[in-house]
Amino acid sequence: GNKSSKEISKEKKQEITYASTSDAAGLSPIDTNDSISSNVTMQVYETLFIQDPETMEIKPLLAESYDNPDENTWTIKLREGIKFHDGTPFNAEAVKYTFDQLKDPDRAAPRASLLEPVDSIEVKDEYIVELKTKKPYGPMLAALSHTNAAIVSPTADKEDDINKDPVGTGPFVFEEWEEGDHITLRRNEDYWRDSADLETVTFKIVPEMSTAISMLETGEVQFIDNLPSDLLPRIESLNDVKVQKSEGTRVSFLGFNMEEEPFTDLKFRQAVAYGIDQEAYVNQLNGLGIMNESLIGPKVFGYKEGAEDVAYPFDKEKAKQIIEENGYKGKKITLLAANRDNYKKMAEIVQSQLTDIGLDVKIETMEWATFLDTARKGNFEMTFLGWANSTADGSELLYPNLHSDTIDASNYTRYSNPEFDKLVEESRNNVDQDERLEKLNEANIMAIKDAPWIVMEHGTVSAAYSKSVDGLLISPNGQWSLYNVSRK
Amino acid sequence: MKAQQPLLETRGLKKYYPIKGGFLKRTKNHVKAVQNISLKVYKGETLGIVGESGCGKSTFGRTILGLEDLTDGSILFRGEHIEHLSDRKLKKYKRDMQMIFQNPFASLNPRQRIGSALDEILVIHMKQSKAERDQSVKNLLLEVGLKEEHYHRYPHELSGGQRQRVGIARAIALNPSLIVCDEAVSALDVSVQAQVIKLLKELQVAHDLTYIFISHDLGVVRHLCDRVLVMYLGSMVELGTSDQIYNNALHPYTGSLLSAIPRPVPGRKKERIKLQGDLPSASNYPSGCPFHTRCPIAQEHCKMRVPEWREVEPGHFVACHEV
Amino acid sequence: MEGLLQVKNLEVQFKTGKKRLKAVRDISFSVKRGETLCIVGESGSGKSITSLSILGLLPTNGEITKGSIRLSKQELVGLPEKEFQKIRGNEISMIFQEPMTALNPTFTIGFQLREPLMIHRKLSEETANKECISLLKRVGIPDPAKKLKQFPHELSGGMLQRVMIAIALACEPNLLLADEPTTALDVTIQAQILDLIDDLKKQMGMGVVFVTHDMGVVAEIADQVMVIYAGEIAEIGDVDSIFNNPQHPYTKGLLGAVPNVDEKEHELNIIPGSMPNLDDQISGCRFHPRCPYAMDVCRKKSPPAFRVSDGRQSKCWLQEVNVNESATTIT
Amino acid sequence: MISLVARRILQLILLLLGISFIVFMSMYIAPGDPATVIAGPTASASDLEAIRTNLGLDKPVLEQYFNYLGGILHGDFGYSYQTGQTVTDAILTRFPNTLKLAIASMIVATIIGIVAGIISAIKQNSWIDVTSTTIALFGVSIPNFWLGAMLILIFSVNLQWFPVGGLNESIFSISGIKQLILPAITLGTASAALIARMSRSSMLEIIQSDYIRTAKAKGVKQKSLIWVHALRNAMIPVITVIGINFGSLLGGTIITEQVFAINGIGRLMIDAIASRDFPIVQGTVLLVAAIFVTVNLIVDIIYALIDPRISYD
Amino acid sequence: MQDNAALNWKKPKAKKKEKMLIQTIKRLLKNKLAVLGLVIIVLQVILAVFAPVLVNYSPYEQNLSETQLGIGSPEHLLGTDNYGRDIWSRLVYGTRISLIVGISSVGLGLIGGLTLGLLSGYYRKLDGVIMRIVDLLFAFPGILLAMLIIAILGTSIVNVAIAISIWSIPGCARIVRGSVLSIKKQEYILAMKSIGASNSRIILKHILPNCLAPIIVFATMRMATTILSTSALSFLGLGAQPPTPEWGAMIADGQDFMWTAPHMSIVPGIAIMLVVFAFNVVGDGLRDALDPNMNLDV
Ligand SMILES: Nc1ncnc2c1ncn2[C@@H]1O[C@H](COP(=O)(O)OP(=O)(O)OP(=O)(O)O)[C@@H](O)[C@H]1O
Ligand SMILES: Nc1ncnc2c1ncn2[C@@H]1O[C@H](COP(=O)(O)OP(=O)(O)OP(=O)(O)O)[C@@H](O)[C@H]1O
Ligand SMILES: [Mg+2]
Ligand SMILES: [Mg+2]
Repeated sequence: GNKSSKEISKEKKQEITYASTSDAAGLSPIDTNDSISSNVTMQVYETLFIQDPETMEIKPLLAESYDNPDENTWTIKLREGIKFHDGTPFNAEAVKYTFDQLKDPDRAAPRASLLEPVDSIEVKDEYIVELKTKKPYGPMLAALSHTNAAIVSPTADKEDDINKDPVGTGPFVFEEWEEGDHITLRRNEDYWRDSADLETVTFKIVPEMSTAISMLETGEVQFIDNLPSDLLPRIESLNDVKVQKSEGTRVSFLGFNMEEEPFTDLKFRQAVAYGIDQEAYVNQLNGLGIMNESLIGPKVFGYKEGAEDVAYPFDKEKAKQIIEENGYKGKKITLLAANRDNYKKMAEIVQSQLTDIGLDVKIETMEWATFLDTARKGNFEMTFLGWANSTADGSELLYPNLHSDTIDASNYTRYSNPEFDKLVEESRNNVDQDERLEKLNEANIMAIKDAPWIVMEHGTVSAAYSKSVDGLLISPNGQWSLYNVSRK
Repeated sequence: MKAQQPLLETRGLKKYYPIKGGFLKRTKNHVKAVQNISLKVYKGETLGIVGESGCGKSTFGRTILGLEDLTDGSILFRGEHIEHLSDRKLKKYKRDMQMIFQNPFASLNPRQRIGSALDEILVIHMKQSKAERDQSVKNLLLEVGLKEEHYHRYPHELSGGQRQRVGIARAIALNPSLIVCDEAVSALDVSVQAQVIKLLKELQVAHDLTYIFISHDLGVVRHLCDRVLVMYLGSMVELGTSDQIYNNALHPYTGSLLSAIPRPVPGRKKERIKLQGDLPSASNYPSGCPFHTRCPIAQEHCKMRVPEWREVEPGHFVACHEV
Repeated sequence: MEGLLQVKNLEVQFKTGKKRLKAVRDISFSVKRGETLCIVGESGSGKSITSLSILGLLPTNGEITKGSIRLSKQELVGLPEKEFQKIRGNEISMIFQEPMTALNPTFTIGFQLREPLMIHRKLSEETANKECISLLKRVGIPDPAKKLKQFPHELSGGMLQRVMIAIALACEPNLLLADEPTTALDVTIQAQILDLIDDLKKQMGMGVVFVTHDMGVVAEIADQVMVIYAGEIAEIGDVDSIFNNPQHPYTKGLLGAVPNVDEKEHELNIIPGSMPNLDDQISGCRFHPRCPYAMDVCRKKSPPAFRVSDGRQSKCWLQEVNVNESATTIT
Repeated sequence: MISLVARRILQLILLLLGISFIVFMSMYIAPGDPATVIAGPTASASDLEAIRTNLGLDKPVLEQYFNYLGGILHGDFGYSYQTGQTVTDAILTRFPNTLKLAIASMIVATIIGIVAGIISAIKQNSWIDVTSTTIALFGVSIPNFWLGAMLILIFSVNLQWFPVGGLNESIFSISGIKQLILPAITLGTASAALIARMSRSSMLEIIQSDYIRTAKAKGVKQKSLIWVHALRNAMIPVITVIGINFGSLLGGTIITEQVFAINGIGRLMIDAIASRDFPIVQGTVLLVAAIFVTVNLIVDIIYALIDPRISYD
Repeated sequence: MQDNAALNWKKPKAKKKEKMLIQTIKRLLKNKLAVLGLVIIVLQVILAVFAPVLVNYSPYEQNLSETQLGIGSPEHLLGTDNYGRDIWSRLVYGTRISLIVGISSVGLGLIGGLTLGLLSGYYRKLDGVIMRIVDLLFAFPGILLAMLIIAILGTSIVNVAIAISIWSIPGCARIVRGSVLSIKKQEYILAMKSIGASNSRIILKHILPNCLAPIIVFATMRMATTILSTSALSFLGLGAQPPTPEWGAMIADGQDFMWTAPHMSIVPGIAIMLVVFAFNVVGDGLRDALDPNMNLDV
């Protein structure tokens, strides 16, 4: 319904400035992996499929339809008559080129894992492409709707650096990038759907959130997201600013090093789980976090209501009792926390709560790069981690974080449970979404009981924007498209 | 007196200061602060050194005490070469040669009490107990005419004369045989100066001291010194007993110096021998006789040849072509 | 000869901490045109403070607490700063002791010499420059045009002192104050400077107040001599009688302490002890602790200034004994 | 003077060599791995390996270092690990902003500092002196982010006199100058305080000097006594402080750049350090070091200009 | 007899020395600002020492239902922070750490700076090398240096002090070198050489005490930077680890609440300002009181 809003907003200049806390790493979906970059690439490129921001249902975008002739084959029919910004036609060749690049070890694409199960990509027809997998790959559609699987113009990529000068099929055309300062996009007048309302989009880099808020207040920017909970009261007090919060797919948790004493002992983990009052923590977030002890969150595929009931709810007395009965009283533990996001806050609260149940907990904070290195090597006892699940698929949470294959990589807690592994594999190697849901739920419940993690919160996605901004919708993975946005 | 071995002897002593400059700070030129000084100082005598300011008197004094590395030449103390001794070996001789400085205020550490300043010398050189040292310091203070109460004073709490007495006490603390007095009384006003001169004389007798007395006050030198060396631009110009110098000055420079002294007798204006211009700078050292640029009797050949150091009468030396 | 400077009963005090110290006590003297008054005395006796009070340049903690200073007819004590600025460098000039520190190291000789001309005589920079050249010639500086562009550190001490004199003489002052202008220089240069001041004094008919503690210098240039001791006048009179017939024991001591160049065996006279500090409480005559002739009265009562002869005074009880009835106390 | 410059350039090259080596080694020793940061928490071991090979991080350190030096000889300072931009480009786009900021704040600090210092020296122990000393002391103890945020709150948000952030307009335009004012004050406050204290003590010493007395004796008026005769001498020690401070200002722009959303070297460096973007870190450190040395060279030249006693030949 | 004399000699000395110390103190006490500063420092020390007695709450005790109470709340005089911890308790306990970190790192920096400055000022041969090292330290980014220290020594409050102290070294070294160069030319140094004093004696006993004045000013000004630096380092995880109360960290934590609960950063901010103020005025006073040439008659 963008036509009608265009009429209304005649007098308002159709521009928007978004304050981004840091610069994009690059503007090529193949070569980047961070959310800041994808905020921009989302507007310039398009994926074959897209997740509906409200229902999380996966719908075709550049694809018209798909078909599974067998479990290992995905035949995708593409939309016709679409052109990249540089005039290159969008077709099966472009898709094959993009996916081959994504998988090419020489290119070392950071998100190569998305298509890792894909064995071959074949052009069947000008507008039909066929993907073959070694094993059935359940989250295929989720993967194809991931921003890093967006389709790039092969000519542009071959001739130029699309990381600097992106060329996609999206509603906005890249105009300028002054590194470290801002990125400007312009409306794509030849867009294959109706053109967007916004003529100009600016991503302005404002590293300090409180500065961004001041700028929102003075009108220097119109839109910020990822609101920090501590600053929320200030944002909410501003006139002419709307705040949007909704449940997201991100999960933050306290992870134990499953190879270290005493965390090898389920009793101990249970005691800690009983000892932590997540509610008290979540209450500090001013509504920017949801309390639910299930690993797979409510907005993620694989969650079944009631999964959280098997978790160990806050019960200080029980926790104390277990600690004392098992001789853990006064046990010295170091709690590692990265100096980022809400981890320090979690650490302070958890430290205090665990002290209450008779443990001697010291906090050790670290800067992010050091933290990553340390945590990856397993040099910690317990620590806070988070997982922003951009595909909103449960197996994309459980496999990289808890499957034993990924120990020494993304499985920082080094959880290893063959039964669990099997369930996760079954959920991945299956294209029947209902069966997948069952398997994921089973795995989820198993992990909750086993407690390698204690969930601290499920994130919310949030944004604050000027009241003149209309049609902005943040999807549960925190991403947003400006296609439907207008100023009024 | 002349027959005995000299206490101190310098042979062809030279001290040049490099003038650095240019890229990489290479030495460009030299200030010839001391030029070729050969001199004998005998036990018990007072040798005066006079000359305009900047003529190298202090540099000479500092060099013989080993406070500056010499450029060339040798220094003999009691007949032994000491010019290339290491610091440690020199320490033994340092006890025997001391210095009294011009500025009694600047030569005392403003944050050190008098007592501790004197005590420190004893700590460095004598292996004595604290009590013994205290006794020595007390004796020293009394000897230079100070009182016990001065032990705890800071330099700024003393008068100029008293400060200079401390300087003297420091110099005699180790019972040296040679003391270089570098303008030791120049900063004092007449009444205090007279007191200090008297003290120096008394100490000389009491301790059998030898003085090298550097000054530009010809009156004081006349009063104190047995022999006088006149220097000009780092070179020796004239040397003789003080009677020879004051009554029978041979070198025109000495003459002009003597004529410039204001006499404390009103109405008696002596005709001064006026010198042209200022001292040439030590770095653009004149050729030939260093004095020729200002000499009232200079001849052509003075510009070319360096005058010889001649003994004109017994013990009276001079460097001038025209004598 | 007309009266130029009249100082009467000058008293200067310093504030240090909570105390007030008298540095100059009841000093009176006068200077006529074309006359040189020498102030002699030990270091710290108040010579500089006396001359600085005339110019109104006492250190910030010092103040004139009594007395009057008149230049021609004008009273200088209590003169507003603005008025004083018109007098300084114009009617009264001063030459300071250390030529090396008395000139600003960061400005050219020309700049510093031009200033009084531009301030007081309102000359343009160009005419001032011409004037500067002739001034420098007058004080015997060779190649003056070049010197104007040079900085103080590029000149020798003797040259600088001449520059100082040129600055002081720039506006042809009526009164020249010279505070130990030759102490930092060696004899040959000192002699040149003294001759120079003497010549200029004669040419311009200035009055000169010359501070020094060198008796040789005094003998050479003074018309009048004022001997001060611990802030007080010990003796004042014409130069011949002071040297040939000193009355005050301190003057005698001072003269006796000067080594004689012409006589090797000359016995130095020693004044025992040292000058009192400003805050020492001394009853009677301030010199009595060091005075060989001290009598009972000296310890009890401070002596008044006794007139010895015309323009000649001595502040000593011996005068009463010597000259008894003929002595008149002057206050 | 030319030889001074030549000598300094030689020293600068040696200094830069030393610094580059130390930076290289410290990046190597310090925990954290650029590949992990680039790949993020998700990456598999083989992903990381690929990235490392790609960046040349799999080679021995010394070899990496000498390759780096070899590159520099050809004017190649490497590429950012994060964005692939050349280091030269990355720095050149940001440097003007930092330079603008540092110079503006130095000007603010110098003017305020010197004027305040001199006034309190002239009116020693008066209420002006006490007030300015107290303000100076508080000036050094206010955290930059706090001051910056307060200035934004008062002058941008409430009074709307200045924009909150950014520094992209030309400094020759009014809006460009407006953008510069608040950050310059934020960054300059601490330096202003330091300069004020230095100027005060230096001035106190100078006004007691003999040559000031001489000037007074010439009848020079109070104003020109202070601002002509004394100022130049009093500035000699102050200039050293300004020089050293300018160096640390360049390093200290980080917080100000963050708070005012200025795209400058400080932020570039800190982001690069955080993401272990070694080539950028190297480049920025070398740049700051070079500027530091250059500024000190300029200080020495200014020295010689205001103090004729100093000559460098 | 000699013994006797020595004894007599000693007596007045002991008395006199004591008097000198008292005199220095008296001189200091004459300076009103310095007295104010001393009072502040003494109060801070009292706070640090008697912290447990002076507070009603543990500085670690959270009360998540009473967060961000403002100043003057009945139970919490200076309010509470975002975890409901009593700010007064944290401030008082924080005195310990902040004072120790401040003083010790300024102290360490002085030791380093003095050593380098004295050596380079005194020995001409070392001058070039040391000054280049100093340039290097000046130009080397502090954050990187801190990271190195973490890498080599690990994270602890002691290492914070070390890291911060290194930042003070180059400035201190330059100042010291400058004074040494001028003191070295003084005649009393030559006098010490002429009596055969060793270089180390000259440096330590005669040069060092005479270059303290500018160092005192530098050190007292440096206190502020130092205490504030701890908050910059907490970004690296170097510094007092939460929930340890430490002023710099308290200010940094309060940053996000500047609009909603400004007291969280203002209170520790004022505490730092007071310390800086106190140390500065005492430093100034001390410099004057120690200067034997100042005629501050008592
Ligand atoms: N350390 C030094 N470096 C360079 N030149 C020096 C140094 N010390 C002295 N000179 C120069 O050496 C010459 C002789 O100096 P010296 O101090 O010995 O003279 P002096 O006769 O003692 O003078 P005064 O009577 O003023 O004390 C002077 O030209 C002086 O500038
Ligand atoms: N600013 C001051 N505060 C306190 N006392 C001072 C001050 N200036 C000078 N005095 C004291 O005043 C007295 C007279 O000093 P003045 O400078 O006049 O002595 P002087 O006769 O000129 O000595 P010199 O021959 O050393 O120059 C001295 O005792 C001195 O200590
Ligand atoms: Mg000398
Ligand atoms: Mg004087």
